Amino acid sequence: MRSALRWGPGIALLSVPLVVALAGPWLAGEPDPRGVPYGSGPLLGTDFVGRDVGEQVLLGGRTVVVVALAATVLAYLAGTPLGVLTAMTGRRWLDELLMRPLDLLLAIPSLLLLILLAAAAPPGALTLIVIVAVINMPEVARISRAAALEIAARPAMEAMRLQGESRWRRAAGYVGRSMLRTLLADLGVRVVGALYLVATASFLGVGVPPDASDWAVMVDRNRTGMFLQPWAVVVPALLVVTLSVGLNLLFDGVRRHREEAT
Amino acid sequence: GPGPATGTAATGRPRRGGRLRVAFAGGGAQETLDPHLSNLFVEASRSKALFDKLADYGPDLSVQPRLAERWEPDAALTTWRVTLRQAAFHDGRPVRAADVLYSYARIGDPARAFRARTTLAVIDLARSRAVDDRTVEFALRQPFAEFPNVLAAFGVFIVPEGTEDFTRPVGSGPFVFGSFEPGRSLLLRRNPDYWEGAPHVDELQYLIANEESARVNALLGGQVDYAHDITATTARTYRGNDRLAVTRLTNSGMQAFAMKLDRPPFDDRDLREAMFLLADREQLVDTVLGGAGQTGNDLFGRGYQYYAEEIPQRARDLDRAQWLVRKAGAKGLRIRLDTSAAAGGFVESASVFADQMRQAGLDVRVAVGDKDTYWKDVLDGGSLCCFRSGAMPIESHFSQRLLSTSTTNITKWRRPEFDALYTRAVSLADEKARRDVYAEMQRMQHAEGGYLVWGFADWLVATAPGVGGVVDAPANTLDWARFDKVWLA
Amino acid sequence: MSLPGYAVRRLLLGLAQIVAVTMLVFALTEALPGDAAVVLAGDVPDPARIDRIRQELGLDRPAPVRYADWLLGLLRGDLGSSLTAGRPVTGFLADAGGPTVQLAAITLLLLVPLAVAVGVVAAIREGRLLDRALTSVGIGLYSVPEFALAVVLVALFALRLGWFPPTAVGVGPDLLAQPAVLVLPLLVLLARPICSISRLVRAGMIDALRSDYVRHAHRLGLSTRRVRLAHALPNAVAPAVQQLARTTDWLLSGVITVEAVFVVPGLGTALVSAVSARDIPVIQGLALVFAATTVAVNLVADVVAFRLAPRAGGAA
Amino acid sequence: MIRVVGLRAETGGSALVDGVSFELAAGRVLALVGASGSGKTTIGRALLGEHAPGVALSGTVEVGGRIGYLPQHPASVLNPVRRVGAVLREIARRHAPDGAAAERVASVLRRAGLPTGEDLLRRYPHQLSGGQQQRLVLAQTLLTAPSAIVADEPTTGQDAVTRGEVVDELRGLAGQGIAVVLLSHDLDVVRALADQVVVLRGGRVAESGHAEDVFTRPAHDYTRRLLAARLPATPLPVPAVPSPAPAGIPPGPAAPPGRVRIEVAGLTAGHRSGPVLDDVSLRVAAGQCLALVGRSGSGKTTLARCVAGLHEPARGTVLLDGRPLAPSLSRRRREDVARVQYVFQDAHASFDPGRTVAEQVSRTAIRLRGLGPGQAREAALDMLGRVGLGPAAAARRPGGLSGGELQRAALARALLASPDVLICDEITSGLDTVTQAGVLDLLDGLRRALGLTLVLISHDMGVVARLADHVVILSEGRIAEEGGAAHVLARPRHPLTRALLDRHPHQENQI
Ligand SMILES: Nc1ncnc2c1ncn2[C@@H]1O[C@H](COP(=O)(O)OP(=O)(O)OP(=O)(O)O)[C@@H](O)[C@H]1O
Ligand SMILES: Nc1ncnc2c1ncn2[C@@H]1O[C@H](COP(=O)(O)OP(=O)(O)OP(=O)(O)O)[C@@H](O)[C@H]1O
Ligand SMILES: [Mg+2]
Ligand SMILES: [Mg+2]
Repeated sequence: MRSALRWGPGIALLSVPLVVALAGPWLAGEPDPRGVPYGSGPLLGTDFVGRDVGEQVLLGGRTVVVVALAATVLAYLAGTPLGVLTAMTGRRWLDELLMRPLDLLLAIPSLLLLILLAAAAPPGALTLIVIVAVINMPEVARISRAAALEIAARPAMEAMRLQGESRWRRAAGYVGRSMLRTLLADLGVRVVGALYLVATASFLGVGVPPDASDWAVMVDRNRTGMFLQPWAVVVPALLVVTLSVGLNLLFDGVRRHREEAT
Repeated sequence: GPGPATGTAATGRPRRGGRLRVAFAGGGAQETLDPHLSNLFVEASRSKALFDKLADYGPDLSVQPRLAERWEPDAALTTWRVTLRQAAFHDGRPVRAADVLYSYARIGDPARAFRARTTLAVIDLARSRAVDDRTVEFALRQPFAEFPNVLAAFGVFIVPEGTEDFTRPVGSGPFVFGSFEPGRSLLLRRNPDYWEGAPHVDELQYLIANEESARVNALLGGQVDYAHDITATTARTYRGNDRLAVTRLTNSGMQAFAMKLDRPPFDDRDLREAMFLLADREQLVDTVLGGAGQTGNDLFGRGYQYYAEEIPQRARDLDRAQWLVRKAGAKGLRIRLDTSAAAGGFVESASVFADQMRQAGLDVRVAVGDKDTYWKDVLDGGSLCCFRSGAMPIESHFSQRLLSTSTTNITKWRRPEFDALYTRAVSLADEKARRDVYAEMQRMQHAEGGYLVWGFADWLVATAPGVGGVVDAPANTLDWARFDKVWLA
Repeated sequence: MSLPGYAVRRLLLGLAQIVAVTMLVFALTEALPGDAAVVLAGDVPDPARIDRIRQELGLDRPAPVRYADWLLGLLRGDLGSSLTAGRPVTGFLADAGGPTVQLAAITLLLLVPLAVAVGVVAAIREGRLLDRALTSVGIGLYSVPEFALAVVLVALFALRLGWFPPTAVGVGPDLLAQPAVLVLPLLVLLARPICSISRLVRAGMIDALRSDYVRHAHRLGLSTRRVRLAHALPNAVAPAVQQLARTTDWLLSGVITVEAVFVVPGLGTALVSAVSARDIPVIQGLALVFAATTVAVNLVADVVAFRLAPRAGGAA
Repeated sequence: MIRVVGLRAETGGSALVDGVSFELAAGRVLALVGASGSGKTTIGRALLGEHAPGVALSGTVEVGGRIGYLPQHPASVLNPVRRVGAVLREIARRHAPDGAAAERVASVLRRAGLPTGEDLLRRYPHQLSGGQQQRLVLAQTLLTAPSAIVADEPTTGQDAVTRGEVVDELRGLAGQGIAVVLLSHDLDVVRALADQVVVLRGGRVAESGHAEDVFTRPAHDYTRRLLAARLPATPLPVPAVPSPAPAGIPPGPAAPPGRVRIEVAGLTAGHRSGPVLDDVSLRVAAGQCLALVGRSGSGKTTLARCVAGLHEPARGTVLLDGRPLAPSLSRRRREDVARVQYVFQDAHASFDPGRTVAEQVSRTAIRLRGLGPGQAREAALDMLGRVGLGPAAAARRPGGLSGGELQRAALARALLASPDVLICDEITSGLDTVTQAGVLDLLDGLRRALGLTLVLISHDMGVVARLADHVVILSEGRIAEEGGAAHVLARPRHPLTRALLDRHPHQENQI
């Protein structure tokens, strides 16, 4: 009962956009012939170039979800080992060598970075993933480092060294695992940040083709017709919001669960 | 199709007074009041408010006299005598022949890069002279019957002799400079002594709002009286709404796909014809332009002077197109369609057209390029791209884009016989004879040219209730974005 | 380490960071396709004309030379001139900076007390209805992109209800002259940072309220109010201060959106159009301003954190 | 002043404290003694009307007037971001709103034995020594004008000198008419202070009565065991007239008998805060036990960590059997790591809270003895059994073990490496006398059976006397005195040594 209350809302909220995003492309079927823009058409009407909104919604989740999740995962894959490594190395020069360039990236406004990188690189989902990951990576590294520093300074770490444990096992088995709580708290916010960055990028017209089937792009491109045909904006926007609210509720639940377990 | 509402807000008789606030997309730091540097629509409109050209285009792109009262060529069409009307700059100095020669020399300066420089290249300025204060004699390098087109060309404004600093510009236009904050606002006052009669409003303020939705919101919120360039969707949204009236500027822009003739696959005439036939022009107009436009016939300048109306409209013939594709051996051929956000509707038109091409058995990939460098990128790169053009005389379209020597010949149409026809046409003093040659040239284009002109877009401007005098004129022509004839009820 | 020593070290580091940022931004801008000449040529991309513009703008010189020139100018306090408008970058930054600084400053000014208040209230009511409501609304609001929020707010409060002007069109550089104009942009700018910072304050406050020193302060007979505000809160805001520093980055991206939607010709708009125009001196000037702000705010945040957490000794 | 009748604390149906009753008059001291986990803190907090989450209290607790609380770890109740003075003045104003806060602050600072100058008031809590922190909490409590005070383990982990000061303070409070409830397992401190003693066992009162009676004629068997397990402070009587050693005389070389197993030569080390050890040299023969003694902060732990390879010294070397060891653990050969093992002061912090104790202990056998997982587990359970931990406890995570149990698990973890040298840093200070005696016996047995060389750090002279062959007294990073244990303890030459021995509370109250 308690666990249903804890996990229920998060999972329920999350499952709707996830199912639509992942199963959508199979459900969508053959594209219908185009209609007039913002027409009343089938079910959800048509979008700014006369495509069926329902079909676009089914097609448009995968990129958003995949880009945001992949970018976040990539940022963690690159940032966390870096943060842990710098935290665990006793050598100050190595720490500085690895962390200073990241501070540099932090000092550039992420949006400027986004605009420049997106303009310089060929457009596409992969580019967007890399860019969003690059923007998030320094902060992930910093957070990981801060969390790892505290953990690495604990006597338990020295006890493991005295047991002859390898650096790798200490990093992954102890520091990494102990950081999980901090990283989980960060994860919820960061996925939303990535989602949001993708959405903003398309608002600025970088990264994704402006007619891509993509929820974030849909929200932006169909804005003009919002009063003619609201579904083209409202449905994808709601899906993005449910996705991030669901993610956050879920991660909050996971965090609280772990907190109570220890 | 479901065209947008067109309501002219002209309510009653013109009334004097008030401040007219007009909203345009702007260029931030890049904005300038130097009329010769005008590039953006807002700059063109501002220049028009502050300055005059010797001539300008009417709604059919025929040339109307402005500062020039009249012009006469000699028999050889190589010397043109232009008589100026009695007009004065805002500081009281009269507009003289010397000012005209200075302005043309400034634009034509080979060391600089003004947009209209190539247009003026036909003039031999060294041999041109001021006959008297109100008469200029232009000497041309070759016979050129269409010389008035030069006088009316984009950006060829007359500035007082010696002017280089345009921070507080002085012109001869209907409005006098007030204050300027680049990227934000330009405030102008009524010029009571304007040669064509003083404007109706006391003040004219240009405001910058890059987002279309922001311009519309500002209009709905009563913060501006005129919003330039709104979408058909917005027009549909507010149809019947009394807070906003829409004026159509019919025939403001040509919409096309440009194929390059000098390289595969479109060096194959059959494939070009297949492209012409597979295009569903109605669908493009309906979806991309939201119905606000007319279909095209692969020719520039529908409704303009010298347009070859007699050439029959192409209709979609998918079967023949498919047959031609097969004949050209292009079935399943991978073709890249370049597009970008450089102009409104490009990406949409590319994605709609890509679908149409696929139906004819072609394999298309839409490539979205950088919007800022698009025009340079597609001039020499790729083989198929989205293209659009603002209003200009058909002759200018030929000379700038279709001659072997044209610098922006995007379709790589290089035909000595076409060049020869052009040379002949512009050396004909007789308009009727010229029309025939132009028609011949257009037939060549229509038959095997590289421009797939699918439509002509109407532009839409929105006005607040009570704004009168906004008329339907293609963008870049005399009456477009012209505010001395507008009044506030 | 002493506080002044720490601050000086961070300051030097910050300067190096700023120079490095300009170098990186320069390199990235150079890597963009095309240059200012190509963009200026627009839809008349006559190659000869582009070459001439390039010459006029001095773009024909090699990139390292131009960067070195720029850096030398910087040492003399000269940021160069806009390639496309010819105006000095400093004047340009001053013009565009005004509205943005106003927006950002007021946002920060409102953000801190509001976020702290929401966080504290939620923490005090932890697990109760009010806390749950604040937390859920927070996550929801946090998930709404700024441009979407702006569209909704304008449609409702400006166009439907007519309470506030829909844009700042026609308002001078001093936005404070017409405060009504600021309401909607501020709401949009505040929405997301308030959510994230109040979340942190809430978490910190819950930890602090459970701490031994707070329990002990109660034992010493201090009033609940005092214990919450003077004993728990200072400990709770330390992590939030760090987040606040990161908010400047956010605020900037928010400002770009807000400036576009509400037509505030500020630094965000300038940045977007300068990148479009490949106007390197302007981009460099803006990057300099942004990097300096970020570094300065982080510096202040670290020093404040140093002060708030005397034990940590600035282990940042 | 305080009356407790039938106090019961339970959680999830099981009683933590059951049927505890006692009374205490103003100016008297009542001590609650008992093993770790016997319910002392639970009762102490119940007096304040507090309880841990999930714990239900019943019974009667009556307190006449305000009651103050001196917690076991003063550092945790001092707000890290508030200056000392500001908080004191705030409390003063709260309890006497009519001004004169500054005077009242000065007066309580005097009563708590702290300097009253502005310098102290401007500091943050972390800028005070542990003893000062404890007295600051006392001063705060005094500002509330309490009529009773609960002092929870006020002397754990303090060196002998500080311990004496704490005892004096508490005695002073009783003298001011305040009722003091002392929670402690340090029987010496209890003996020195208490008028009444309540002996707890498993949450129930095993015995209670006048201190005199309980100590001299313990009625309950458990009390007798607690008392019997106490260690005598010194094996020999204290000489009547100590001969003061002139400062600067180098300590006698006192070459230990037998082969030198571990040697420290010219060790200088420090932290970022400054130098800690200055040119320290010492030797320990195989199978011997060296005790490192000194005031808190004198560098004992730093020295031990240098030997273990956990801290890199600025200068000097550590030699094992005459062969220099790498200064950093990461560069030591695996067998060297196994040969020199270290048991941490804070057992709880030295375990990963996420994995079971058995799992963690067995890693030593896998990594340092090359055993397979199955064998390693057996070896670990065997060693845990030898230190008195059953497989049930070993299967739990660290959070499920008491402090004493964890300390023994840490010991097992180190012993599993079959070390030649074992460094024990304050491993018994958190344990009650019975458990402590068990651990000491185990160490002594190992030393004899395996020839284990011990380096023992302790504040407790009783522990030193019980195990050490050789004693080194550290003072501010230098060796103040060294020699055979019997000799140093019996005839301390250095004033510090004497202070550490003299202020032993047990002797203070000796009858
Ligand atoms: N919240 C709780 N839930 C369950 N058991 C608890 C809780 N708090 C304390 N206990 C148990 O109650 C018993 C008494 O704890 P208490 O802290 O009073 O012991 P203590 O005598 O002070 O021990 P120590 O000498 O270690 O401080 C212990 O066995 C402890 O494990
Ligand atoms: N990590 C550290 N950083 C800075 N200073 C430290 C650190 N650890 C110890 N010190 C300082 O070094 C000095 C010696 O510390 P050390 O831990 O060796 O003392 P100790 O003799 O073991 O004291 P105790 O009896 O309290 O355990 C102390 O003044 C202490 O404040
Ligand atoms: Mg206790
Ligand atoms: Mg120590």
